[in-house]
Amino acid sequence: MKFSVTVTLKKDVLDPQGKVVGQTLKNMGVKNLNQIRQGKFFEIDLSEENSTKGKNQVKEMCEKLLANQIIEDFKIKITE
Amino acid sequence: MKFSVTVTLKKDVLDPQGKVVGQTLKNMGVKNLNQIRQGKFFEIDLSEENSTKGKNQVKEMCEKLLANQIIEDFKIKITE
Amino acid sequence: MVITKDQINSHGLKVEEYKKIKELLGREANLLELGIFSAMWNEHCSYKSSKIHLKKLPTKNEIVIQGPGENAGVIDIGDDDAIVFKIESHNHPSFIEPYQGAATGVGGILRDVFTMGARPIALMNSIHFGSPDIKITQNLLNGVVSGIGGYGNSVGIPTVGGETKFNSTYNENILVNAMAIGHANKNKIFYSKAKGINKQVVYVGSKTGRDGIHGATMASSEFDDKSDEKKPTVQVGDPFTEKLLLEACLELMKDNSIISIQDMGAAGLTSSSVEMASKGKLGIELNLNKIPCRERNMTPYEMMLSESQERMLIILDDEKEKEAKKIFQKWDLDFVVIGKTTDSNSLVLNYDNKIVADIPISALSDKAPMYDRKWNKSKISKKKIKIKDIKKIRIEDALIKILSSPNHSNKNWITNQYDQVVMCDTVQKSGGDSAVIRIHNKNKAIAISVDSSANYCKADPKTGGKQIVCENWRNLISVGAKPLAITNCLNFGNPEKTNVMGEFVECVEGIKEACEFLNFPVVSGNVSFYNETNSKSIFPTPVIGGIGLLDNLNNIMSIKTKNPGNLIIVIGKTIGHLNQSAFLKENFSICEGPPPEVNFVNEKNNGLAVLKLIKEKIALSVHDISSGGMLVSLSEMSISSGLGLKIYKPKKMASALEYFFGEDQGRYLIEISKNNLNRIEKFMKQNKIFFEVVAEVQNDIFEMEKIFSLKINDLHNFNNQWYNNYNATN
Amino acid sequence: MKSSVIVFPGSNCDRDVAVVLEKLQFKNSMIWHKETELPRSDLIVIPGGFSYGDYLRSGAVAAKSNILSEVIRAANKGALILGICNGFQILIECGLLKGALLRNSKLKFISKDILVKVLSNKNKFFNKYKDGEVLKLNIAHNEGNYFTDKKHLDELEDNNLIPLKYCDKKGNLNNECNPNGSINNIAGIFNKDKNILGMMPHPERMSDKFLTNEDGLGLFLSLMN
Ligand SMILES: Nc1ncnc2c1ncn2[C@@H]1O[C@H](COP(=O)(O)OP(=O)(O)O)[C@@H](O)[C@H]1O
Ligand SMILES: [Mg+2]
Repeated sequence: MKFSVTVTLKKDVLDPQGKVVGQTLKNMGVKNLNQIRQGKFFEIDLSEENSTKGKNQVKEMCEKLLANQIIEDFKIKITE
Repeated sequence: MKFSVTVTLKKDVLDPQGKVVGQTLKNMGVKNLNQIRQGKFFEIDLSEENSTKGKNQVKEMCEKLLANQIIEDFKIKITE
Repeated sequence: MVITKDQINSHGLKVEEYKKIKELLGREANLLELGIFSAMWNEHCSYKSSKIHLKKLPTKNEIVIQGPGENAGVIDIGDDDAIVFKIESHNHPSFIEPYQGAATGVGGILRDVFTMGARPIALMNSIHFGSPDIKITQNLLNGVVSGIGGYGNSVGIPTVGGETKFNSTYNENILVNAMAIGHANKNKIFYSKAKGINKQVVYVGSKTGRDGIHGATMASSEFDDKSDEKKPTVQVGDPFTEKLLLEACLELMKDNSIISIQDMGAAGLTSSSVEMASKGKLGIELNLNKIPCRERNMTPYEMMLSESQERMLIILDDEKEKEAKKIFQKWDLDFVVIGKTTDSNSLVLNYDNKIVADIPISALSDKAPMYDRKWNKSKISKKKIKIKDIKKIRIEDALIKILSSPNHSNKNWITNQYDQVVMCDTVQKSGGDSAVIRIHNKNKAIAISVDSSANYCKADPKTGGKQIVCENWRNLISVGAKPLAITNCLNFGNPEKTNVMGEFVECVEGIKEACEFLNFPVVSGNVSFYNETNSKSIFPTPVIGGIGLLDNLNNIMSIKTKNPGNLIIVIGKTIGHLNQSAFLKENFSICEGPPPEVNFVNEKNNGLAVLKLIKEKIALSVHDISSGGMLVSLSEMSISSGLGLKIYKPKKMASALEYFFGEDQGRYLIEISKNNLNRIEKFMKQNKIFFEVVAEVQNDIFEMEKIFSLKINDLHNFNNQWYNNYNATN
Repeated sequence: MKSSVIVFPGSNCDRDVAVVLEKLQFKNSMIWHKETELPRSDLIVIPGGFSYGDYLRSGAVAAKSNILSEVIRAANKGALILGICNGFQILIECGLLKGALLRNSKLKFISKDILVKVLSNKNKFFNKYKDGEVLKLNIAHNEGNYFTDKKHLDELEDNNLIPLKYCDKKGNLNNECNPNGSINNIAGIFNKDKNILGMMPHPERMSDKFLTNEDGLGLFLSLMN
């Protein structure tokens, strides 16, 4: 079973990458950009047929390693 | 209109980060992990009501800045 | 199966070359074998166009332990200490993917150095970009600089200097040359020569993926059906694994289990195994099923030609496997016995219990083609530019223009992205004439400088070749080091063109003459041909990386002026050669005529005199005069210390521009205290060296009596703006 | 004084710290991350470098290693813990210190000499310095942009838990002298009990007069007090 995980900085945490990328895009002429925030993306392939079990396992991975919950939120999706 | 973009390394391109993260997860006891690959994620908020136009604009951002097409692929989704 | 002409071409081989392959094999080659031949016979591995000329370079003297031919050169710096160093190009990959190209270039050169048993202690680089005005330059600059830093910083080796140049000749073909310097015990150097039959061949490091597989795979028919999937990919560097590999190798090298060791560089497994066997006059047999692969279903062709990074091949002595394996496991690295040495004198590859390739080693090495390519003597323009032929310009305006030009601007923007001090032995960072790195735990140090002068080499390849060696020698002397030996990276266009080949031959001749005269041997190097786009070749760009020795660190010298009231003298005669100067180029866009002449006798005399003055503590600061001439060098001294200068008006004001901006060779600026002037006069007379007093150190103001006056702060700003402004505008 | 320097795969300032400790006659041991036991140490140093390549988030993977649980145990017993650069990042990731170290605001690796002001010398780490003393130290990092929430920031400020801030020559704190965007110019922080210090600048790089200065040496000397 395959999962995709996105990890993003919490709203009130400064996002230096997004800020610089946003500024660069504006300099490149993108005038209608309101905001861009950058995060991480993971594709995870597990040997697990049960989607609830799999999702719980991925959740645990996020909590323990993939995301730093003090500053980051994560979202999990089943892709395959 | 809001978009989400995922940028991932092309298949066959070495993903040193994914490698280390995968190994760490295994060391932490995740036995059924087949693969994990790490990529980037962007949330983009544009002042644009037309979805085709918006998507094209985001595509251009990806091509010009957000993704390095020599080693990366990208996917765009409309989220709001 | 018969190899087609298309397959031959797509492997970069000529039809005649394939004929020779058939003769050597006594049969048709299969596709895997063709791939192996193409990898070994290409210019990069075989040096087929350059070999006969490189042979002319002086490569030996009393301090050379290992000259060209091994992974890196080795020199003796006394007390059992050896310095291992080499420079290498990664031009093409860096143009395609600047970050990864530059990063893997650094990784590759580091492996060349630590395979020989040396702990890397410093990194240097020479990077050449196209005109800053074209769009891609900024992107390339950013990518290359962060790639170099990203790799070196992470491995924990200080990047301590280099050079950065812009010239439209590199618009579509940038140069990225990386140099690594290591320290070893001179009795514990490791070589790539295999010894003994039936010894285990061990693969260590990262897994093999489809990285950078020869572009030829695309075109060769076998892959046509799945060509999308088999696209050759860019190599991605993993500095973390490199660090582990470095530590693991050095740990294994503490005992005597390694017979020979070779990194997998260009042409990966193929060239490493062939080189080890060929040097040992042995055969080698590999079982490809044992190769640690990153992807499923990799073919023997892919395994043999993959350029995945951070891998090594080791030939182990008997019964050492267990201990060795333990070390690599400790560092979480693959360690697999993949074959053995044999007495067959052939490279034999097994896959799925079948022999899939069987090639005599000599066919891949000694019998590879070698060419004495046709070449033309370069035409050297005699045209002299006279100062009266150009528009009037004020001295200070000309100076400011040069100081704030991309090529002469301060490089802090770059060097602030490199960790220059990790390992805590960096005595002098970049910004001076050479970097100085202490030998750990000792009171001695090495000096390192990297130099090139493409404009000079284009105008007159032979003189240019001489000049860079001399400039490098000067840069080493200026920090108080005795120049010992060099490495070189020869970046040229297409050698099949007679004028390019001519530039190459003449540059090499110039380098040779200078090295011979200065007893400054070449101990390693690299040739990069085919630097051209749309059949336009780059200017000939040989890059010299030199090493000098400070046997007593207390004699270290810098360009920083010390005290108001001191005098600045110039050693060496100033004639005022303006052709090919930064003055004409930056102010008038003129790039014509011959480069300044090089006089070996003066060069050597002047240099040795400077060294003596440094040792005797008479010289208080030293800076050689190079691109930009005397006034630019004077300002660099001032900017570096924050102290001003009162510069004396030249005797003949009519030729002030020539005097201050001429690029005559063999000159140094030296700060002395006034009361030593008599002593200096005597010393110079005895040694038949020309010198004159040109300035006096003072506070705050950089001025020439009655001509101009600038605040040091302003001078500093002129010199420090360009990079920030350039990179602020995305 | 007994010290231990923890070595992770990818650490690269381990030797640099050890050299200084040994120069000052600490009885130092290098501890490989796979070890499950830590020798009794008065001081534990987590050195700079790129543990695990800095992949995922710097310090995140190292924070999961065997030895870290031992470090945490020792910390709770009051041992002095010094995390420099990557070591600071690791202390944050394992929870011994609070907050986060984000990418530098200009997204570039920064390596240069900077100035920091000593804001609190009544503790084990800075007692050899004068209050308000300005030190020249070296930084070299990609992620040194310290961030924390308002509540914690107040706590840090109110309890003298910020011993080091980036400053200018005169000791002023402003944006221009903040190299990486750190909130309130923070260059280093303590835990509540001030036995754990995390700092981005490298004191070990400024402990040899011949190379630069000895502005960093005072920290190691303080620890001996
Ligand atoms: N790419 C680079 N990396 C590191 N240091 C650099 C780089 N480019 C230039 N420098 C440093 O800037 C200084 C000036 O360079 P350059 O003008 O080429 O010196 P020189 O004329 O003495 O050879 C040198 O100290 C050099 O080490
Ligand atoms: Mg110089």
